Amino acid sequence: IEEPLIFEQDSAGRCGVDLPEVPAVGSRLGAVKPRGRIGLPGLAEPQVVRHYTRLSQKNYAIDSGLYPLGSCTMKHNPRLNEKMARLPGFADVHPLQPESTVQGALELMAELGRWLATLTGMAAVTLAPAAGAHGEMCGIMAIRSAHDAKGDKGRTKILVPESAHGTNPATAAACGYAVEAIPATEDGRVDLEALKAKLGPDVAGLMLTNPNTCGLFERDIITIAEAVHAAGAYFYCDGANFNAIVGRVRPADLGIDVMHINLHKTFSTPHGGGGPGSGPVVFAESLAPFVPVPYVVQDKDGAFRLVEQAGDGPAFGRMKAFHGQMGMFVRALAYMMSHGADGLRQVANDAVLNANYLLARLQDVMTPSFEGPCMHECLFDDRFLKGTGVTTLDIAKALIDEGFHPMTMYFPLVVHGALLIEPTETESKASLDQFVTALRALAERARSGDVAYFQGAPRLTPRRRLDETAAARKPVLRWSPAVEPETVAAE
Amino acid sequence: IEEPLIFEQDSAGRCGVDLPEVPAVGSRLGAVKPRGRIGLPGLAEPQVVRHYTRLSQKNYAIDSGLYPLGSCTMKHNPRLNEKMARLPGFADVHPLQPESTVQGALELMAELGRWLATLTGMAAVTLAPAAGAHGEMCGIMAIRSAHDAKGDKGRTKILVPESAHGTNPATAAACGYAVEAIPATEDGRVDLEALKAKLGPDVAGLMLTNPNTCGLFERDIITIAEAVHAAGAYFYCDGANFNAIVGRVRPADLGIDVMHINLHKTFSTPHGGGGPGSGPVVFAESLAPFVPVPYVVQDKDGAFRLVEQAGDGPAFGRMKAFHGQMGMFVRALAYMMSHGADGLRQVANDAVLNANYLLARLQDVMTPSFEGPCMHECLFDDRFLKGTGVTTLDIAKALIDEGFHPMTMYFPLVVHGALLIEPTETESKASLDQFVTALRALAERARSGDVAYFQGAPRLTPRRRLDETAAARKPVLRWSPAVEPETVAAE
Amino acid sequence: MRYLPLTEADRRSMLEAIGVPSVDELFRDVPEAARLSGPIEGLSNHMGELEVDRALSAMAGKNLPAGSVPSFLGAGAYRHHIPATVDHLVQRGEFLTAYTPYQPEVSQGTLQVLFEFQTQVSLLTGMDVANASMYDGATACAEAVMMANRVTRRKKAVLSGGLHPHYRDTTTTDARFIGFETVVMPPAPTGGEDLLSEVDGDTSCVVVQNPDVFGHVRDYTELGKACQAKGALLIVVVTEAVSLGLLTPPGEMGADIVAAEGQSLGNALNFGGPYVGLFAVKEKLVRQMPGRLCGQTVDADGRRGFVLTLSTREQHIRREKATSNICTNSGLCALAFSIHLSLLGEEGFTRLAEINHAKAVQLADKLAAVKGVEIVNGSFFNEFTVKLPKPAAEVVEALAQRGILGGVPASRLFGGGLDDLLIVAATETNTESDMDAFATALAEVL
Amino acid sequence: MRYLPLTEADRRSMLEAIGVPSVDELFRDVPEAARLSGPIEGLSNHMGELEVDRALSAMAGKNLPAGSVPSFLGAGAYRHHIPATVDHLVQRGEFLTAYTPYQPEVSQGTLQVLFEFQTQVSLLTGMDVANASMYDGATACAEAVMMANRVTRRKKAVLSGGLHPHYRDTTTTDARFIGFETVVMPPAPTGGEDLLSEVDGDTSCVVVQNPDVFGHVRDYTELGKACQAKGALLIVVVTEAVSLGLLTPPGEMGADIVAAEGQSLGNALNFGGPYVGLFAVKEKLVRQMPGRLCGQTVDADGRRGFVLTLSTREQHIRREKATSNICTNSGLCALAFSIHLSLLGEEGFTRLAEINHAKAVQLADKLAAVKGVEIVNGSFFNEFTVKLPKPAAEVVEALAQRGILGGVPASRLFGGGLDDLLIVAATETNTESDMDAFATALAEVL
Repeated sequence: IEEPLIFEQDSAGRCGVDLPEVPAVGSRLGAVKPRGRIGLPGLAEPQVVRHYTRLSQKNYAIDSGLYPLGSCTMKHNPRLNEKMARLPGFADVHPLQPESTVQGALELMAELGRWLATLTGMAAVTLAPAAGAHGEMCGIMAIRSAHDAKGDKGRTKILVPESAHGTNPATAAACGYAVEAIPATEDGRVDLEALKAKLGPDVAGLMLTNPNTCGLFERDIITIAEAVHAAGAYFYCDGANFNAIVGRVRPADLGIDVMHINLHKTFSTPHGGGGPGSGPVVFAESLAPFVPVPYVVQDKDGAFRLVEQAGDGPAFGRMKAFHGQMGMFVRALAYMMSHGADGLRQVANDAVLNANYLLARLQDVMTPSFEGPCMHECLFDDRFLKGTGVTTLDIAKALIDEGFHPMTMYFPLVVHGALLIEPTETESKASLDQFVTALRALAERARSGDVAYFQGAPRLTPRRRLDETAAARKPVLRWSPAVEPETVAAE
Repeated sequence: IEEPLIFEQDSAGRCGVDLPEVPAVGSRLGAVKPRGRIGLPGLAEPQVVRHYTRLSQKNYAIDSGLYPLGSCTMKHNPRLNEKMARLPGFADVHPLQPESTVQGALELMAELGRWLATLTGMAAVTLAPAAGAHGEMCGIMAIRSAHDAKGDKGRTKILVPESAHGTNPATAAACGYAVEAIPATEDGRVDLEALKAKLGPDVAGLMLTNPNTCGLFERDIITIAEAVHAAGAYFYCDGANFNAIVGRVRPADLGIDVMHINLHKTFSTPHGGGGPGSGPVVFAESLAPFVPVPYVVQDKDGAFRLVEQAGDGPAFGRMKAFHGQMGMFVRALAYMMSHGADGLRQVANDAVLNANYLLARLQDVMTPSFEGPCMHECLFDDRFLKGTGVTTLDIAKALIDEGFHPMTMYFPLVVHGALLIEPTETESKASLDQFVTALRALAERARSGDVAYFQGAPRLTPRRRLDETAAARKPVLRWSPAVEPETVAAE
Repeated sequence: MRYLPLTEADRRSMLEAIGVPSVDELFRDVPEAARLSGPIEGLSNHMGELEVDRALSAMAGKNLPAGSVPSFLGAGAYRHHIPATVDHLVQRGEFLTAYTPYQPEVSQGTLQVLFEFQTQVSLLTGMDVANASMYDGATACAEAVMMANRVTRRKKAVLSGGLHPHYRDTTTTDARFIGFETVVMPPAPTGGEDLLSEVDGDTSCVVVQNPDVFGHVRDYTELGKACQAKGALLIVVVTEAVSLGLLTPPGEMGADIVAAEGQSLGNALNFGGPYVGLFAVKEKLVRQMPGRLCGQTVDADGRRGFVLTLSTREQHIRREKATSNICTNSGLCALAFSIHLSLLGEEGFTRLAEINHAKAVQLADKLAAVKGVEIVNGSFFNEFTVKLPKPAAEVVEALAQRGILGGVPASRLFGGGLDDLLIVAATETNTESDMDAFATALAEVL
Repeated sequence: MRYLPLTEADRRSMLEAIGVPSVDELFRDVPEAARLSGPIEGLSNHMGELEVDRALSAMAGKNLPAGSVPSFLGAGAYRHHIPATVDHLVQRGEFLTAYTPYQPEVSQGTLQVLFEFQTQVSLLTGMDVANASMYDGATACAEAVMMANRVTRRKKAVLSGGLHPHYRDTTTTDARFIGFETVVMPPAPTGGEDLLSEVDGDTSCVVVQNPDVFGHVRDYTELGKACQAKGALLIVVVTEAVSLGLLTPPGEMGADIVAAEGQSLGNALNFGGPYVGLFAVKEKLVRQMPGRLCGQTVDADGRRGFVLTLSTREQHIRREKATSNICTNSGLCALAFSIHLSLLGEEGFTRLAEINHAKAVQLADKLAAVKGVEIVNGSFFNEFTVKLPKPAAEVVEALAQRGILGGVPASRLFGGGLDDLLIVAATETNTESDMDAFATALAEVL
């Protein structure tokens, strides 16, 4: 059954809530005239429940099956975390209540900060950034602040490896830095010599992802850090892949100055179809003075206080309203406490083990881009499809019909037709074996030359391949009552 | 993707909970030896979530679409009710806590009782029965108690119309009564003359459903009640169809002595895939002394008390453990308060209007069994399929492929190949129109002689038609590790 | 009226399609004297969510949630920790708002759950087959007795004095109206009872409970053999399903029928309901069972699938000849039970039982140290009986005023008598400091 | 470790398949000096659900939930009643645990929701197009300014003194690091301000708020025209989305960009986050917009479907040339917003706004009657400012001790200054008795 847009289900005067009569008092709206009809559709509650239930059924999700999106870390989202975040003592607290009435909330923020600092070996934490990319922004701002504090205005460049997430160059550029790309070596790591050659007094910092987006650990990382520091620059680490090493390696021990952490990747806050995220940033001693407001401090008498104004210190100002993504903090802390130090170490172990197992089981039928071991994800390129007429995209879409979400495609850019697979630690061996079986069969089928099968995929989904070009050429970004889309009639 | 049984996903030693170490204390189990391996499967939490999520996706539900099961009243289940039932003050209260700690729970029971008594015009209520059939049992027990109290031991029969739910004769028979069927007239009502002829000093009571299972109101009900009473018998009404008249007609005004109410039908507690139900019973003055324990009374000082022991009065004893289906009481009261007296009246209006609308829109292509107006459901028989080779069952299964749950089939037994359709008041006109369109098209297709299409239906479901005969012939009622079913390999 | 989607315009156009001038006309078969002209008096009109929420929350606020204080109540309902996953999954609309799975093609989810539930119950009880659940443990007990009457064609049931009084009363209520005899043994909180001497050629069954209502752990193996010799069935009742993780299962003791309460797994206390009755029997008795059964079969394409089966036993087919009038089961509670047990698995369930026992042992030791308190039990699982120097009902009230829910007076269950006995339970949810608080308060009020 | 499905046996067989002796071997690329030999010190080990629940519930118990007392806080976050349906639907696994809908064939649910959300936001704001959400209102405001800079190729933003200070600071932080100029007007709690005199040929935009942070309802129509004349964009910020049910929408006042906070619909207070930023623009500015956009298209069979579109603006394609570094949006909060608004519909949303206004009028009248209290506002929607004879921060603390959450001191927002001003909000959740309690307590503490 097709589900129409909610606007197409309108019945005037119908309403999904019962509100009391408006108290008869005068208006104090001033000179502004009350607005006219808005155009919102009227539905009763049963229709609304059904609409969203049906829409949800058109989604794939972790709860439905394996979601091997490389670099996205789609792991199990425990319901305990949802329950905790909904405790009235967390969910029903206003951000501007007097501090005396929110001591537990501040304690939770302090405790989350302590876990993050301990796990990374870092000196300071900010919980303010709303998402990973926002955390990157925060980190680069701190680097800039540190250089500014030293009066060092000549540093105009940020170095970024070619394999980096798009957010890295976008962040550096947004902060006014020129972005210089560092090439990769044949084994998928940063080219140390090329890096050294670029380092100089005009470089503010290096942004590096480790494990990198090829799923590989940067072996030379300590040497890299030393070189960066020797050049007077700071070392930013993109923490997107922290899941691979959490509990086993402390980024501070690698010489990293600042790193953001995606709570939804490593600490299992739900992705929610695209957010909300949360991107705390941890800082080594070198950058600790440059933590933005707000942050929590504890008085000698044990009471927690919130520092909300930057004042005259080196800390820079606010990055968003209020104090951060509190709901995500509760979930992440519940996850950390559930695993503990021992469990988080096991998380890294199992994430890496699962990825290497896939690499081992697939390497004879697909083409691994680099030699293993990999970390939490394994990267293939499309050499195994050469001459078959089947593309990386085709493989991904055909995988959908096998009951799996596709892997990440065409990223990282350093290999051709990339297929980046991240199983995460919450998949069972049985689930991986099913996935291997499906993927091996598809590889086999591709070699057999059944191009039409692939190009027609997916077939078992609510929609078949969608025309993204048409969507971009003449964008239809909202429903309008006047122009009924032609295709509706065709349904 | 096929979902294996949970037992087929076992991995020894895996566990979906983390429990602390067992405190080291001695055993006081006595002489009993601790048991050996039970055979439960080990899964981690992510696997359990996925298992049940996937299973749920194989179900149709009210939240998915129209569920026009006649006589079952599949209406919208508000989530407010779920939220209320989960308040710790209701959900986390032990039934045997001291009365002083459960005054709110007892108040809720008293308030629910007051609503039910007021809506039915009755004098007394018991909330104890666990479900509708249990309520029937309770009602018949009260009738028996009343005759016993008068020393009238000669009444050995209960009269039940042919169109009754199976629970009616089953209940009467379970209570040791002989069941005598009353035939129906051509217009689908109880044959008054036949009834009168059967009434006599050997009749303990009449069990009647009104509106009856043909979806019709028993026009002669007051005359019937008078005749029953004149014969010294009691009049039991099956309240399954109360939804049709709630807020518009008080059963007490029809001369009814006792009636059960299915909270899940009229008051929207969720069906839950087959329960739990709740079947309060209301009693007229005539039977009020015979209410079973436990029940709530209010002291003069306003405190609520629970009477838990039958003692020496006419009230008979306990029907289940504790005090009834409290969780359902909260949901039902939330529903009643949300609608109020005015809204419940509208419920009846809209339920009846929706059913008559379907009757009007379908009567030219299908064959209504009786003349309208109907009440909350409309009944068709299979005359419109005569000669097509298509059966009532075929129509129902084909309807599944159109995205609808089938109607009730082959019930009531008084017409041939019955199709009993109950839309309920929570369906929109748009939804009814879609349903009409689908059903008209199927009727058309049946007339066109496309028998194969119907016999092959459903095609779009997780399973096609299932072999119920094979299941009953050699029942496999549990999974066993030894005998792997042959069909698993075939998947 | 937020749940009603028809607009006035819809109603008008529908009345037109029907061909009547008003909705009142559709009610013309109702005798005029019984037609109400407006909303029923004495009830409030419709309310918004916020108002309903406020009113019901106010009522809820007048209760003391067991989890908010140290709480030691059992006697047939137990407070266990339920993983958040359970309630999340139970609330999925596809489970919550589905009907009984009579249409198997669109109900494979519910049906597979029931098949798995039946298997789990069979394993726990050590029996061959279980049904898809009953209303609760007490009604399951009564149904078990009636089933024994059918199977043996005898009419007398012998009920142990250790049987939970609510189970006993539910059974005797049925006995009175349905017409069979019951021999009810007096409660024997401190000792044993001679059930066998009551068994004769008319006896259809002996009903015992393990652990019994006072908490004693019993071995009914010999009783089972003796019953068999006399042609009577042994019915074993279990009110605390968690005990099955540690104790010899009824099936191994020779039970013919097991009737149990499953609330402990997956289901909150809910002030007494809804709960979920477990019902399991030996293979040969299957066709005399009450309640729904889910069975395995194949579909038109030969794939494994599930259906409700053996429904010829049931009322909707067999009407007055049905094995029981039971129609609904406790489906959603059975689902919760099943999910919780799936999370626990073999290792978790066994460990949970061990923890429960250990907690009770700890509590017994602490209470025994209170002056004037005597532990009655020689053996127990997670519940035991203490003898007090004062009426237990008074003590419990005094403890409640100190913020302790300190157990169930035996007199409340038995309706008088046994005044000095208090039945006390401990589960994994009780901390050591809870227990200390209880012991301290108890010393104060005695 | 309940979330980890691998057993030791699995691990062994997988290591064998990989061909390494131990999992440590897989970490061989990590410099030896940085490899930890065991669990990190200073943190607890794994815990069961019951223990985690206890620990976090204890923390939650140290907070005073706004709903448990009369509460009148606003200033950018508002306590509204959220229907139970919203949270139920948001928690469905298919929404909660899905990723960004990059694979449209298996994400039509999320995509259609976003398309509907974009339409709803467009309608509410009176703008042509909206995106699929931003982090929150404050970051949306900063992004709006940066977008204005791009569109106009100018580098100076004029910020009204009535702009919420957090929004102002978020924007000036970006200004400092990203490199543009901001002119920040001083707060004018009692009167107007002359924004236009600051607009010159370098000015990319003027940022105003409606109602402003002190609660004043403004008409920016003239300002919009003047900006247009000078080639600057008018950015209108809205922190209380419910006000859009009653006030002239920014689009009708000539706004080029609207940046708003959507928390009021569907989202709990959550101590400040996550919330949902709304971002809407005029048609011609679409390709300069930050954030995700969902567009309509057709599939291979010609059926209507939805995809993320115009992603060439975004960082994952355009990298350092992206319009913003924003990557995630606030999808789940947008879903909650959208469901709540769908339940309300035209009639409910308008009525809700009317009730909010009426409640605030009632509250203003009650507070004005308290000796020493002066209402600053000539106009307001559901929030206004009062002048007190004492520092507002002290008054708020004294009220909290009386169990009243009595508003937000202006000094807290502005970091000093405006000490005698208290910003007070009322919504549909405030009863008349709440308001009376507030007025009484206020009289006591003054």
